Parts: sequence; structure tokens; C-alpha cells
Amino acid sequence: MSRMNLLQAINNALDTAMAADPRVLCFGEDVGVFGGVFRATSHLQEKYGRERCFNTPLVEQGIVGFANGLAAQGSVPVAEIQFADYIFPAFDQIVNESAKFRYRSGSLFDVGGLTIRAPYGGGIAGGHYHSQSPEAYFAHTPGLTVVVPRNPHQAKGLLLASIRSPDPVIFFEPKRLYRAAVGEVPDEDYQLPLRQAEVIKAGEDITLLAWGAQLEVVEQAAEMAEEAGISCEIIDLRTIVPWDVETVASSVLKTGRLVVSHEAPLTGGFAAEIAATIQSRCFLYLESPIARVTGLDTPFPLTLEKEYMPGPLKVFEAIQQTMDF
Amino acid sequence: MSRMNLLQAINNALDTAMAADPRVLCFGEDVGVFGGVFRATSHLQEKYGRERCFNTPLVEQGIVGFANGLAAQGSVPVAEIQFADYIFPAFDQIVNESAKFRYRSGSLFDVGGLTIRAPYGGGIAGGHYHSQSPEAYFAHTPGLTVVVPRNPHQAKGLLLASIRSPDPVIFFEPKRLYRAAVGEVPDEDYQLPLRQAEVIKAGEDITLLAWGAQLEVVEQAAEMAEEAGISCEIIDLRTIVPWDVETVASSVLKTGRLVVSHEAPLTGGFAAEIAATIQSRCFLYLESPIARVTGLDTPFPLTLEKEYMPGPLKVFEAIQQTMDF
Amino acid sequence: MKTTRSTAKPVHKPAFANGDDIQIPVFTLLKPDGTLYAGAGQSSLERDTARRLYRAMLYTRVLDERMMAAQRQGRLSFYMQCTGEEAAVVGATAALDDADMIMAQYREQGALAYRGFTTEAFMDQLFGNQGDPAHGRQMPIHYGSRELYYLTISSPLATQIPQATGYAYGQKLAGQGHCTLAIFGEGAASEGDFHAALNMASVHKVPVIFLCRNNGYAISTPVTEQFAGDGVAARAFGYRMQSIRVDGNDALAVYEATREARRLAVEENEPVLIEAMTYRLAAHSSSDDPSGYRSKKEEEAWRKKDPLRRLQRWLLDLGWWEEAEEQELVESLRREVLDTMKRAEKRRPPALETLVTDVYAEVPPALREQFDELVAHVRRHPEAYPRSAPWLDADQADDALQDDPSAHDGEARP
Amino acid sequence: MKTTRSTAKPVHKPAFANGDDIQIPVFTLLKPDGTLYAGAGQSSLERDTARRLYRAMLYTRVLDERMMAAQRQGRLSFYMQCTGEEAAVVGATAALDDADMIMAQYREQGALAYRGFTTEAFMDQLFGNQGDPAHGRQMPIHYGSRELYYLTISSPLATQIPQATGYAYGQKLAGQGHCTLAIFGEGAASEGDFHAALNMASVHKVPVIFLCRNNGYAISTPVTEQFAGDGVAARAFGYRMQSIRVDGNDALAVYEATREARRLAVEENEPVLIEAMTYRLAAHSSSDDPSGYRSKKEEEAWRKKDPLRRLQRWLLDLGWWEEAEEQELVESLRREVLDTMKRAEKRRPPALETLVTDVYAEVPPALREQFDELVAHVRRHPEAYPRSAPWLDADQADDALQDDPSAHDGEARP
Ligand SMILES: Cc1ncc(C[n+]2csc(CCOP(=O)(O)OP(=O)(O)O)c2C)c(N)n1
Ligand SMILES: Cc1ncc(C[n+]2csc(CCOP(=O)(O)OP(=O)(O)O)c2C)c(N)n1
Ligand SMILES: [Mg+2]
Ligand SMILES: [Mg+2]
Repeated sequence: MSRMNLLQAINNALDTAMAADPRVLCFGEDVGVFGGVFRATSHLQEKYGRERCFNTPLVEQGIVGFANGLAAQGSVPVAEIQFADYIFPAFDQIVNESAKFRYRSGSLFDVGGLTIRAPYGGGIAGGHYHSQSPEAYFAHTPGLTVVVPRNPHQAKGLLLASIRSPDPVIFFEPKRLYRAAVGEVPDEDYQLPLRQAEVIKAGEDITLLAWGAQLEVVEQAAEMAEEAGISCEIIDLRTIVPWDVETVASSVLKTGRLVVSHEAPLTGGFAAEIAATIQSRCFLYLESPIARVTGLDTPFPLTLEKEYMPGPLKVFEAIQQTMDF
Repeated sequence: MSRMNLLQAINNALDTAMAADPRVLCFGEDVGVFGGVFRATSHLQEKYGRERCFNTPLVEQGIVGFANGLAAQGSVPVAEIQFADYIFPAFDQIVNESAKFRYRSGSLFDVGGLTIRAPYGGGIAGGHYHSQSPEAYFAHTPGLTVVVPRNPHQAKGLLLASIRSPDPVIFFEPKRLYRAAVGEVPDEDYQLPLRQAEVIKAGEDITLLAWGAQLEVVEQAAEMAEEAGISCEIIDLRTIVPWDVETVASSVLKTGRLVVSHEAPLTGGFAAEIAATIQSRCFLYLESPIARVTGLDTPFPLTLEKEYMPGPLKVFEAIQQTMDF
Repeated sequence: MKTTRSTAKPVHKPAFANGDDIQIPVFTLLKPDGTLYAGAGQSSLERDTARRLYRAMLYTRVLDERMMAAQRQGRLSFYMQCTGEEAAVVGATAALDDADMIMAQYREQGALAYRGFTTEAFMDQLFGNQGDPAHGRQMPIHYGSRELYYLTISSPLATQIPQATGYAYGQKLAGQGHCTLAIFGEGAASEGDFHAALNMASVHKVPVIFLCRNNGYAISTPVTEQFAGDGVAARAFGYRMQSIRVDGNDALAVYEATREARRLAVEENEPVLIEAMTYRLAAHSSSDDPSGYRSKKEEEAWRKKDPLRRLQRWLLDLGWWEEAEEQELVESLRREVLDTMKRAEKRRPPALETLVTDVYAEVPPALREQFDELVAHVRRHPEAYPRSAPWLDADQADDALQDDPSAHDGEARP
Repeated sequence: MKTTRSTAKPVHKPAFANGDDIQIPVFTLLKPDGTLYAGAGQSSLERDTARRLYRAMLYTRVLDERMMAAQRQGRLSFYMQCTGEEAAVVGATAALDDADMIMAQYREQGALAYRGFTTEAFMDQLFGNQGDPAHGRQMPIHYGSRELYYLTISSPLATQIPQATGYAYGQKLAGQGHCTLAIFGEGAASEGDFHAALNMASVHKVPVIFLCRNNGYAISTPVTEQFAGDGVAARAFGYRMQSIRVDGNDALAVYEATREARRLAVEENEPVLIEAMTYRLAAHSSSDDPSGYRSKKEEEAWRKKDPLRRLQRWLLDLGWWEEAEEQELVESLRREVLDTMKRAEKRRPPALETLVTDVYAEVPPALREQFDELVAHVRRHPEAYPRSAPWLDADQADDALQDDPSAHDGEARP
């Protein structure tokens, strides 16, 4: 066990993966000598050489296209997109290619080895283009797995599982936690299960569901709620798609109430899918409407970022409203 | 009034727009001499010259980037993407640029003149890449307006409104209806309102909501239901975002039941947003869970397309289940 | 850190240039009549390879004619011909090692023919029946073969070009001396992915060959509206990449150029751009009618440069081929295609379950539920689903078979 | 239909080329010491323009120094310097008509300075306060001005390049003799949008100038890992586009090159690619520390080529500028920046409602509802929202004002 922040945990996971399997390669803009703008790939080039860890030209569609080809060839590419906001030039390579590679060839070819990492989310005064949470765009794409870790321990275990998953994975790293989240992380090689949500706190009255940095927010809201005598069950979805309906549904069957929170805008955010599925699964058990606490339906702002974000107070009020319905 | 198919109605709308406003330009792959692979832009080059209707090189990100620039300059570009499946290389230009142009500049600059047209949807034996319905990807993007017409009359009126809208519009044309849907279309210049759903059939027991080609399917299902004594209210959403919550909610408040149908895969499809919003708005009035009848969570197939699609029988069964809940 | 590698001396008058003086010649060996140009060096094409090459070109022509006719008869939903471009495609393939990877666009069935893709395999894909390894999920002509190192075709244009760069980078690390050939049209070369692929290949010194079939059109769009420059070859200079322009209707020249390109790629890790100057003799696809955008006269002029007749003449002159042999071969190929097509048309459709397999390595629970609902639905309405309902029980028997681990006998990864 | 414009004769031996022999010289007029090269023609730069140009370079330098210091003091969240590249940016701007459109990347504040963007406008954007026309929605340095024909900066790289092609196409149709200047880094030139933009510009003969600031780095990535070729200029030949390489630290040469480029663009509808060879003297941004990826020695060598001193010397020699004048100007600019910054820091934040305006031309009902809920929420927890809560009632007063139609007084469209 070592104390690490989330960034160190990511770096440690990449190091572990590269040491364990010579087919693992890390690349992207500035990931070489520099170790990435956040230093997630620090020292990897030094350790594993320029052939396995390198800078690419500045072209996201090329980075993912290149990674798709490598994965098809049998390598295990871990491509970095410098910010999730800049993943869109690669959208075609991800949505039309990575996601459909296996299906369209009947498993003659697949890009299962592919992992795409990107720092994501708000709360760092990044404005429009250094704050977005684009998970829902990818969640509408069968074939993709989308993972978001909430802390350093989760980050290492989930990233290792993503790299070794037989399916292409998009791994979004809540950059607000890069240095802020610190915790004990096993030194050895370990994996945490993909596609399984985790109940991180049991409770009776209401279920709170979130992922990534938003869990911290939800936990704070839950504390306020507990003080007001409301017992909250907190679930970390961890894998956005394919998502763990069972864990969420059984919790809601018990509590009868659900609040889902994410930073992305409300309309078409992944909370919509969760609400749609859960209202159908748990219809007769729901005591109040499923509530969504999310970013506004606007681009991500800067000066008024705090007002925009679904902070603990907003989640707490949603809990109250849901309880009082 | 003239009898036209949907393709002719589109062509007529473009012709009307170009005649009325010299700033309107139509371009895209093969839209020039050839008039587009579906002939939606037939004769426009002949009529308005090569400067206003022209072929572009084969590069969707360039087509939309170019169109964004033209719109910022004050022109009124109507860009064609040959198939909605090929809109993804332009995703960055649409989601990060068109959608945020006005917001990020505080209205110093905007691309309100922009319209992007694309044939879309399945049912023509097009397989993975000539069948997709990507509206939900765009619906998660504040700043965009997404429109889908259901018949020739709607197509002309909505396309003219889209071209003249002060916001960028993505206009998806159900290509299955291009020649199949025929109807009376006014010869004059007219617009139908954006952001307004239309109740196309009143009913008492259940609300059926769809858009584009899926309305035909829903209408067939409603006929079967009526025979079984179920009175259906049918709504055409028409504008996917920003969507008309009021019309849908008031219908559901009346019927207490809702079935939403679209061709795109279930998870993260726009029916999820509708279900999430409506369960919240109409919680106490809902007599059964909101049902979604959609494509499977897979890429679009070919030989078994019929099995994949949300056809009338599937919608009918969902109506029955919703009634019997 | 130098910001340029140029050693040119500074100038003090503004000197604009548009590259007009860069004249890229066409490399060609065979005259239109099939005899060698004076000055054409010895061809390195050996008898067996030459015959294999020509056979594959003939096969492609026969296949295209037959399938286009089938499409016209309404037996097939869609088809695309290679006609006129067989030399470019097959000539390049013949210059590769058979285990080099090919990532093509959609008009390159000649490459598969050369590598021995069976007529059955063609037909099963075209008819999307149970024999298609991709289970009838894609439109006709989206072939793929892992055994033959031919990546399954994907409709979105140019996406395979940066993928080829990545694949070849993996080949370089693997150190087995293989390379990747990406084939695409001059239209596809306008996509952003093209720029990405070439730049990355040259920066990372990747053993990849980019073969652009400049066939004059992208559907209806002539090259004059696709780019203002002199073809595609000159773009290589912007990346300091080796390039060559070759007569795409001259199989011999394409073969020689690709052979040398392969040497540069594999031995020197120098990526290469080849521009094959050719012409799409047929319509873009069975959905297209070129009469709206080009003249019969233009087509006729190119028909005279038929790559098949050209190579045939050379082979005949060398005594490596006989007219009689050809007639017999064509006859038998036609029969083979027709007979196989008839069988393929009658083969049953893919199992219903193939709708949900291969999305992920394993079918996730929620998708399995969607499938189960679908099966129940089809069982309730068998008349509405003639393609799947009749086979539901047969499929279940198949499933039982598939659960038998011995049935999984994995093929080795390429 | 010809598939190539080349008039080169066919060849019969495979002739590969990588463009190594294409040597693109650097056009330069001023020696590093600021005197003219022998052979340098007469400059067309007139006294007033020259002074305006130099002033804008000085202003930019002063602004950058002051704001970088402010960032270090924690007064500003983020900053990016133009330092070292002022000649490239301001020199090009000076060669334009003031109503030509500029679409820049983010390091081009010199262009705004030249066109008279006020210190207040800079500060209001940097501090995202109520005076920022974009209402503090974007990070610092994302300036924009409709009056000054300067498109609001967008962080995603290269997106403005095809937009520039489109904008310029619109200008061409409008027929007012204007053009668009797109400015971007050599890193951004690797994006697919670059390829799209240049190809479309040359096909459609668009009056656009592409100015690539080749400053050696894209964050930490040196040009040697960005491309293998000789810079960016040679890429123009692939599109048969006019191009020129210019010493980016020589304002005079940049001015002359851009002037001629503008003539080609506006009078002949010939798009032009200019590659300005320069160096990013400062860190990439306030978040970056270059010591990890480049040497002090390298930086020092470039510091000696400071574009300001070079132009200053030329101006002094001509008697168009005085040392004393400079000292005074710099002093007063520093004071102006500092004073304005102090005021800007204290200006109130944008109104809460600006969170939801400008997403669409009108706020849609559902978004209006979200906003109303937000207002109610902020009112319940004013202590948690110090940036907006104190102003809620002031904002409502403003709203009332805005509902007054006379307040909407529209500026003419550029
Ligand atoms: C990304 C994308 N855009 C558009 C299309 C539609 N489309 C299919 S083929 C084609 C023309 C391709 O021309 P070219 O690359 O020259 O190849 P050729 O057909 O001449 O062999 C187009 C526009 C597509 N398949 N993918
Ligand atoms: C699409 C996109 N990808 C990545 C980034 C992150 N990024 C910001 S600046 C930069 C380097 C740009 O280098 P260059 O174009 O050479 O400009 P310079 O900073 O040298 O002026 C990168 C990678 C971005 N802003 N947009
Ligand atoms: Mg072509
Ligand atoms: Mg740079």
C-alpha cells in the first residue's frame, strides 16, 4: 500500500500494465518526455523507451485511428486525449470504428485492446473547453465501455481492468480529483470489476447515484441529509455503459427513491437513461419521481462555474424534495 | 398545392429559400451538377449558379467548418452531409463550434444561419452505415436545434423554418420516406413552427410519441390498438431539441400512459430523456411505466433489419403491455 | 532545436511558389497495346506470379459482370465494381507478401481474389447469409478475411488510413518484416484522416504503403472539384514522404512500384504514397448512373486502356498465357460464380442471435434481455419475420453446439 | 476529364521522390541587428503604419509581462504570452485592411492591440467580469471583437481554419474586396481541419490567408515530433496553393509577405499559406514549465533574435522613432495596464442570467425554468454563491432595462 493521489494512481496503473505486458503502448499529445500535461505518463518513456511511450502529432482523429489499427493488430494501445473536450475530432473513429469493429467483422477483427484515457469534468476553472463531461455521447454507442473512477484506489484497479478488457474502453479521469483525491493504493497489480456498480454506503430512505468526482458531492449532500434524519444509500455507477441495472434497481426497490447526479447538461445526459430504465423497472415501488441534479442545459461557463455545477447544496435540496414529495 | 414526395418537398424548400434570399447557399458532396445522391438538390446549380450550389471535396469536417465560417460571415449555408452516418467526422465542428459559437462570444458572433441536412434512418437495407439515427448525440448539446419531418408538407415547412431560424439547425430527413411519402404540399413559401410538437391524432387511453418515419409505424400500431378498443393519442415531436415538454406532458396528464418509439438504440436514445422528464412531470398521473420501443443496443444490421427495427407489431405489443400493466 | 530542415539560403525578395513546377511523372512500363515501352527495364514479375495476377484480374472482371447483372435482376441489393482498376489493385497486392495486411476502401475485391478468397466466401457476404462470417450485418461488398490479412471493409471513408498507420506501427514493433497496404480513392484522400495518417506515418517511420486509386471521380465529383493540385502524389512532399505516381492501368508498373515501396517500408521504415492514375469505368455503384455527370466519349477513351487486355498481351507475347486457356478459364469462372451464387441465395439467413453477438466480446445482460424479448416477440408473430422465425429452433440447436467448448477451436491471431 | 494537370512525360523506371530537393527559402529583410540585408528591396511600410505596428508590438510585450506577473501573483487564473512572436502576428495584421477578418488561435493578442482593442477590453475578458461581452464564460485570453473583425477565440485547435475558408468564401460573394486571415500554430496544422481548410480554399478559390506560426513547439512537442517534413509551407504544393516562408521575427518581411498574399487573395482569389519561422520564447502558458523539455541555451539563442529590438533599430535608423519616446511610452503603457487591471479586478461578475442567455437566440422555456430554479436556489443559499447572490436584485433591475427595446440598439453586422 502507498498513499497516492489519483494522478499517481493512474501513472502507477500504466506503469504496472506496461511492465506486465510488452504489447501495452502509451501515446498521445505531450505524453512522451514531458509525461503529459497533467503528468499521468511521467517517466514511462524513460522506463519503456520511445517506441512504447511517445508523443503524437496534434491530431485526435489520428491518435484514435492509429490506436484502432494497433489494437486490431494485437497491440494494447492506451491513447491519451489531452482533455475530454478534445475527443470530438476523434468521434467518428470511436463511434463508427472502435465501437463497431467487432460486430461488423463477426469477430474476425476487433479492437478489444484499445483504451482511450482523457481527463474530464469541471471544477478547475476551465471554462467551455476544459470542463466537459461527454460520457453520454459515448453511452449511446453500443460496443463501447465507458468507465469513470472516483478515487485513486478505484482508478488503478479500473484502469488495469480497462486495459485488459476484451472490449474498447473509454476511461474518463475526473481531473478535479487528480491531486485532490488522495488515498491508499495497493502496490501490486489488481483489477476492479467493470460493469459493476458499487454500493459505497448502505441506507434506507433514498438512493443516490453518481460517478467520478460527483460522488464526493453526493457524499456531502448525504451527510447533510443524515443530519436531517434521512438515511441515504450511495451508489457509484463506475461503468457508465454497459451499466449495472441490477444493483441500482435493487437499491431503488428497497428505498423507493432515487436521485441521480452528473455534471453534464441535463438534457440527454446519462441520468435520463437511468431514470427511464428505473421508472420502468421499479414503477410500483417508486414513492416519488426520480430526480436529476445536473449541469444546466448550456455550455460550461467560467466565472459562474459554481452556480452552474450540481454542488452538494443542490443535491441536498433534491433529496429533500424527493423525500417531501 | 402540388403532389410531391418528401424528396421533392425538400428540393422545393431549398429552391424557395434560394429564390427568396441570395445569401442562401447549398453545398456538400455531389450536390452540384448531380443534385445529390438522392437528388435533393436537383437543378439548384442550374438555377442559381455554381457559386451558390456546389460540390465540396469529400470532407465532412471541412463542410461543416466551412459552413460555420459562412454563417458567421452572414451567409445562410445549407450544408448537406450525404448520410447521417457520415456526420461524425464533423462532430467537433458541430458540438464544440456551431453549438457554442453564440454563447462563447456573447452574441458578438453566431452561426444562426447554419442548417445541416442529412438523410437518416433505417429501413432501406443500408446496414451499419446507411441507417443510423444519431439525433440523440446532438440532443445532448445545448445550442443545437434538431428537427425531423414526417411527411412532405412538414418537410418543406420545417426546412424553411430551419433555414431561417436564428439558431443552427440539424435537419434529419427520413430517407425511407424520400419516395415513399407522397402528399399535397403548398407551392408558396411557408414555415411550420420549430420547437412545437404536434398532436396528430387525439385519443384518450394512451399517448404515442415519435418523430420522422417512425410516425407511420406508430400510426399502424395505433390502428391495431383502436381495433382492440384502445384510444391512442399520437404526437409528432418534430423538433427533438429544444423539445416541447408542454404538449407531451399535457397529453400524458390526460391519458396517464406513454409509449415513445425511435429507431436508434435504446440506451441513451432520446426516448430516455422524454421518459425521465415525463415521469417527473406526470408522476402522480402515470398509470403504468413509460415504455420505449426502439432499436436494439447494437449497431444497425442488414439481413435481420426487420427484426432489429421497432416495427408496428412491437409498438402495438408495447401499447398492450402498457394498457395491461 | 531547429524549426526547419531546409538548408536553403534566405532570400530578400518575397518568393511565392505554388508547386506548379513540381511535375510528377507517371511511371509506366506497358504501352496501351501491351508491349513494353522502349527503355522499360526488365520486369521482376515471375511467370507464376504473373499468371496468378492476371487470373485474379480476370476473376474480378467476371465476378463484377456477373454480380452487376444479378443486381440488375433484383437478386442482390447492391454492388460495386472494380472494373478498370483491376491492375492497380491486383498489381499492388501481388507485390506484397501474402501475410502483409491490406486495408481497403470497398472497390478492391481484386486483392481478395488474388489472395484466394473463395467464390463461396464472396457470395456468402454478398447475400448476407449464414455463411457470412459477419452474419449479414453489413451491406454487400463489405468483405473481410482474417486468414487472408484483409481487414473487413468499413463504409466510412478514409477511416482505415490512420488505422493502417497504427497497424503497421504494431508490425514494426513485432519485427516480423511485414507491412500494411492502405488503399483508398482520391476522394477519400480529402478526409482529415488522410492527413493524420500520412503525417503520423512519416513522423513515426512506419512500414505502411498508401495506395491512392485516382480514378477521376468520387461518385459524381470529378477530381477538378476534389482538389486544385496535380493529383494526390505531391501531398507526400509536405510530409517528406516517398511517393510515386504510376499508371494504374499498367499492372506491371504498379507491381514494380509497389515492390520497391514495400522494400522502402519494410527495410527502411519509410512509408510511401503511391498514386495510381486510373479510371472508374463502371458506375460508382449499382445505385449510380454516371450519364448525368460524364460523357460516353470520355468513358470510351478509357475503355481503350483496359488493364486486362494490356497485361494479357504482355503475357501472350512472353508465352506465359494462351488465348484458349483464357476462354476456358472465363467460361469456368462464370459457371463457378453462377453456381455458387445460386447456392448462396438459397442458404438460410444468419441466426437471430447474431443480432446481439459481437457487440461486445460477451453479450451483456441487458442486451441478452433485449434479445430474449425479441425471440418471444418473433415467436408470437412468426409470419412477420420470415427471415428468422423459421430458424428459431434450429438456432437453439446451434446454440447448444456452440456451448460445446471444442466448437470454439480458435484460429491463430494474424 | 483529365485526372492530372501534370504535363510531365511518362517515365519507365520507378522514380520515387520525397520532396527533399524542394528547398523553401526564408524571406527576410532585416538582419538580426535590425539593419537591412543587402539586396533587400525598398519596404512599402509607411511611417505611420510602421509606428502603429511597432507600438502594438510594444504594447503586447508590456501586456504580456504585466499579466504573466499578475498570474504569478494569483490575481489571474491563466495567461498565454505572445512573446517572441509579436512580429509575425502584428506584422501580418498591419498588412491587412482593418476590416479584413482575423481568425486566430489564442496567442495573437498583438493583432487586437494593432486594431485598437482597449486595455479595458483586454482586462474585462481576462477577469471575466461584467464588462466582458462574453460574460466571463470563457477562460482568460479568449478575446473577441465584432467591431475589430476579430473572431472570438475558441480553444479547440484548428477549428477556425476551415471556418476562415468559409468566411472568406462569403466575403468573395459579398464582393467588397475583403479577405480573411487564419492564424494558427504548427501543432494545430496537424489537425484534420487544416487539410480540409486548405484543400477547400484552393478548390473554391477563396480569398483567405493561412498564417502558420511555426514557433518550434506545441506545448512540449518539438516540431521534429510534429512532422517529418521541412516545416509546413511545403504542404501548400499538395493543393497547388501559393505559399511563402518568412522570417517570423522580422516584422518588415512578414508585412511585405502578407501584403502580397493579400493582393493574391483579394485580387486573384488565390489563397495563400504563409509559414512564419519563429520561436515561442515564453512557456506555452502560465500552466507550463518548459525546463522539462528544452534548454535554456536554446531559449537564449532565440532571445537574441527578439523581433522588437530588430524593428526598433530599423525605425530608429530611419528617424521614425526615438529612444526617449519609447521609454515614456512603455512607462505609460505599464501604468495603464496596471491601473486598468486594478479596476477590472474590482468590477462585479456577470449577471447570473448570462448563464442561460446566448445558448439560443432566445432562452427556451425549459432553460428559463432551470434558471428560475437556480435563482430560487441561490436566494436560499446566498452565502454559498458569493459571485452571484449579492447582485441578484441589481440583475433584476438590469433585466428591466434590457426589456426596454431601445437598449437593444443593434450594431451593424461585420
Ligand atoms: C465519411 C464518408 N463520407 C461520405 C461517404 C459516401 N461516399 C461513399 S463512396 C464516395 C465517393 C468516394 O470516392 P473515392 O474515394 O474517389 O473512391 P472511388 O469510389 O472513386 O473508388 C462517397 C462520397 C462515405 N462512405 N463516407
Ligand atoms: C483539438 C485540441 N487538441 C488539443 C488541445 C490542447 N492544446 C492546447 S495548445 C496545444 C499546442 C498547440 O501548439 P501550436 O499549434 O504549435 O501553437 P503554439 O502554442 O505553439 O502557439 C495543445 C495540444 C486543444 N486546445 N485542442
Ligand atoms: Mg475516386
Ligand atoms: Mg507551436
